[in-house]
Amino acid sequence: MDEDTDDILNNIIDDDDDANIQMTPAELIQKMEEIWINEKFAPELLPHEQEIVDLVLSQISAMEDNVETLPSADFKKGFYQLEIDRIRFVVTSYLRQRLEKIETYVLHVLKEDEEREEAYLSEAEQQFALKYKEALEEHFDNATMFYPGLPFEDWKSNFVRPNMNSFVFLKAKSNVEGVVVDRGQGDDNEIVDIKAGSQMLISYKGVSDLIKKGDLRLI
Amino acid sequence: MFGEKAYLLIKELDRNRDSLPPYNTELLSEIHNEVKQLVTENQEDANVSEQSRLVENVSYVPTLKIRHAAIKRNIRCILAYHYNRLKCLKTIRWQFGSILPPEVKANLSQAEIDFFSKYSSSLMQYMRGIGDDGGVNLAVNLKPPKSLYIEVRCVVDYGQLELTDGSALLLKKNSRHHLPRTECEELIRQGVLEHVV
Amino acid sequence: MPLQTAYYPDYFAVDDILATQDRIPCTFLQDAVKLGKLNPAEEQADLKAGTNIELPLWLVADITTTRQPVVAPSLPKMYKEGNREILKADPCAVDLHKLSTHFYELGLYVKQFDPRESVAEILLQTFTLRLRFVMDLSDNTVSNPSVMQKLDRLERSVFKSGHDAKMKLVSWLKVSEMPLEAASMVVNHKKRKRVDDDLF
Amino acid sequence: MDPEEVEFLGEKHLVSIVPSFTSESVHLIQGDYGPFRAGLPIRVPLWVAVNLKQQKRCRIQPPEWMDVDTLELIKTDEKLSRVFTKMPSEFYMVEVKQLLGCASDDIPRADEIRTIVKDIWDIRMSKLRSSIDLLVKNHEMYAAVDNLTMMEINSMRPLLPHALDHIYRMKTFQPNVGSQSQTMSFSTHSRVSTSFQS
Repeated sequence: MDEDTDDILNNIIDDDDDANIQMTPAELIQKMEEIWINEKFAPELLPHEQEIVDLVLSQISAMEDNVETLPSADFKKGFYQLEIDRIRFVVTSYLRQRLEKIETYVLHVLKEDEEREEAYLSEAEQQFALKYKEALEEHFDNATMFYPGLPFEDWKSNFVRPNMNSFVFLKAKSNVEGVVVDRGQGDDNEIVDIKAGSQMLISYKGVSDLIKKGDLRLI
Repeated sequence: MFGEKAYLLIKELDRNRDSLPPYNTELLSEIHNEVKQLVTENQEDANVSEQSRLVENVSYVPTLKIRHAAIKRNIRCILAYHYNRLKCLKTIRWQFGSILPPEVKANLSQAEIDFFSKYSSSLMQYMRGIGDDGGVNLAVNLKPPKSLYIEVRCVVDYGQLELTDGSALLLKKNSRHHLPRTECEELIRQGVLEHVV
Repeated sequence: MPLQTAYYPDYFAVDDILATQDRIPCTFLQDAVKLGKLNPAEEQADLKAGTNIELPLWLVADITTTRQPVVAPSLPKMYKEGNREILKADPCAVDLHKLSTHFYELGLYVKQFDPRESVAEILLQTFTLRLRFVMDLSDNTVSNPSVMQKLDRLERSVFKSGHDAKMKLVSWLKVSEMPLEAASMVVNHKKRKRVDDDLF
Repeated sequence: MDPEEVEFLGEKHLVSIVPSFTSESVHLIQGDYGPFRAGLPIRVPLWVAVNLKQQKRCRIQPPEWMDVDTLELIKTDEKLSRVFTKMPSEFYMVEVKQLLGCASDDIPRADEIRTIVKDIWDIRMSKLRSSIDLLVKNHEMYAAVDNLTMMEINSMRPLLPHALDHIYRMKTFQPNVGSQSQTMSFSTHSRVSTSFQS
């Protein structure tokens, strides 16, 4: 009995951690838009949001089923369809953006994920990345086959990386203190506080964790 | 100077940033020959180097270093050539779909054709796996939608187009149609239809 | 869809390969046996220590940073005192492209050959003082090719990013709905095909 | 980001319409709107409003600020202020473009509104370019951009962040071939000589 109660409590706490369980559809779409914009402007690949994407897609499916039952004369039907298209645009744009980063930074992304506890790639993305890497390596092997044993591994040690110092625009969702700004002159760093609601142009490196945590969002 | 041919290869890339000229087999094989020669010479001199250093006090090290730098440079150019062509090839996959237009195909090496089909199939597999509902086509919905229907003009004699509702219409050159946006987005991108605003 | 990143060269970067092809004056510190052919001025079997010669940056960079450098590079003339004074006086008037197609990129590489660090300073100063000029240029809807010519490659990329954004905004303001367009590749491809047709 | 993507985000903004029809609510994923009563004002997302207007099913009620006198005041404030003033709407450009585009018959003095808003935009853009110039000349490595709207930020993208990226890179650049590759070039070098001796 006690154990059962514990389990139930644990489940509830788990659900609490997983914020999207309590989301209304409107909040879900809002969240989807936020991760889309963040992914668009972050130089690196952000942690995947598979659950959000799946939830949004199932909302769309449910809506599509609903729409089919409506008579075509109903003027509301057009709005339902257009909203579906609008949301679909956000989801596809988000996933395209991620694929683009995965392809560009493939070695980097796979290596980082190996060394990290939490995977940034979804399972499907990881499969895609591995296949892409394999195809790329094969192509390069083929291009250097004219002389086996050449030192052509330079590209693997100098693999393409995102520029983490890229400048980004952001908006603070809550008060944030002590963001380190690297002035590019050795130890001469500056510390900045950002008030909730204010907007900044700043180097991504110092704020990447806060964006992943959700204290800041890119704009 | 070493690496001049490789430089020509990169200049060719630079001139054709958004297109794929014929795979330059000829120039590549000249670069291959330069690399082979550099490697052979370094092999020979590396063997001499050990002995002559003791006997004649002649060092081959600077020569070896220079040739080695040249080998690395040539390889960098060869790989950059292949890499940047692949980037173009991927764009073609997104824009034309999974079937290579014959004019494009004629300009590719066999390895590039192989890469294209591998890329294409892993992309398809990825897209089919999105969501629980048979997948999502990521090659459409490229722009924010404004309305369900759009006005299009047909640019070429395309022939019959079947719509998802089962109806069909004939796309003749210069004919105008009022169509669901989702049904003609790909045809617009392929240059068959033109969006009239 | 392509990622919009500022120039941040990687191993495959065409621009970096082009920039590192630029030649730098060097003096050989050691004999390079059998490599006399690198010096077109003299036809000898070996390249002797003390020879002055211009070598591409990719080679110089690779053979000067080892423990026993093979050559000693010197600063290309556009980064020397005389030009520095001109650049300081009126940076916007200078035809940077004429000085070097890769003024900034090359400068970043050669600044290590400059013990007084004035190259680093002049790069930063020139870029920041000319930015307003580049920015205003990119804000014009009609571009002036003769002024454009004065920009080096990096500035041209900045100009282009600004100009593209401006043109997008202008066309957005003009029309009620942005038309869906044929893919860039398709258009290129058709153009070329048409040219080919004309030939026959 | 393309201007039409900023527009897309702005289209979620609510505006008032006066429907000319009566209907039960529309249950969108992003929220319920309605029920609609002919003649009774109601707030709906901009994209819904524009579509209804195009179908001639409603009249648009312009937002309060979309009025010549109010905008003149905003323009004067903007001219006098050294910093950017707060705009009445985060998406003022989008709203002006879309509402004047489809409903100039519902909005008094539409042409004048268009001109003043264009003036405000121009004043702010020229201010923005001067601030960028100053920011860059002072070698600042961050900037507060409060009160700039998304369309304004976007019009300086990617030029401004890219320019700062270049500056940062110029400050910190260590040639790839420097100390880091010293060991590397030795190791590859030895690889060549050893593998080639066999």
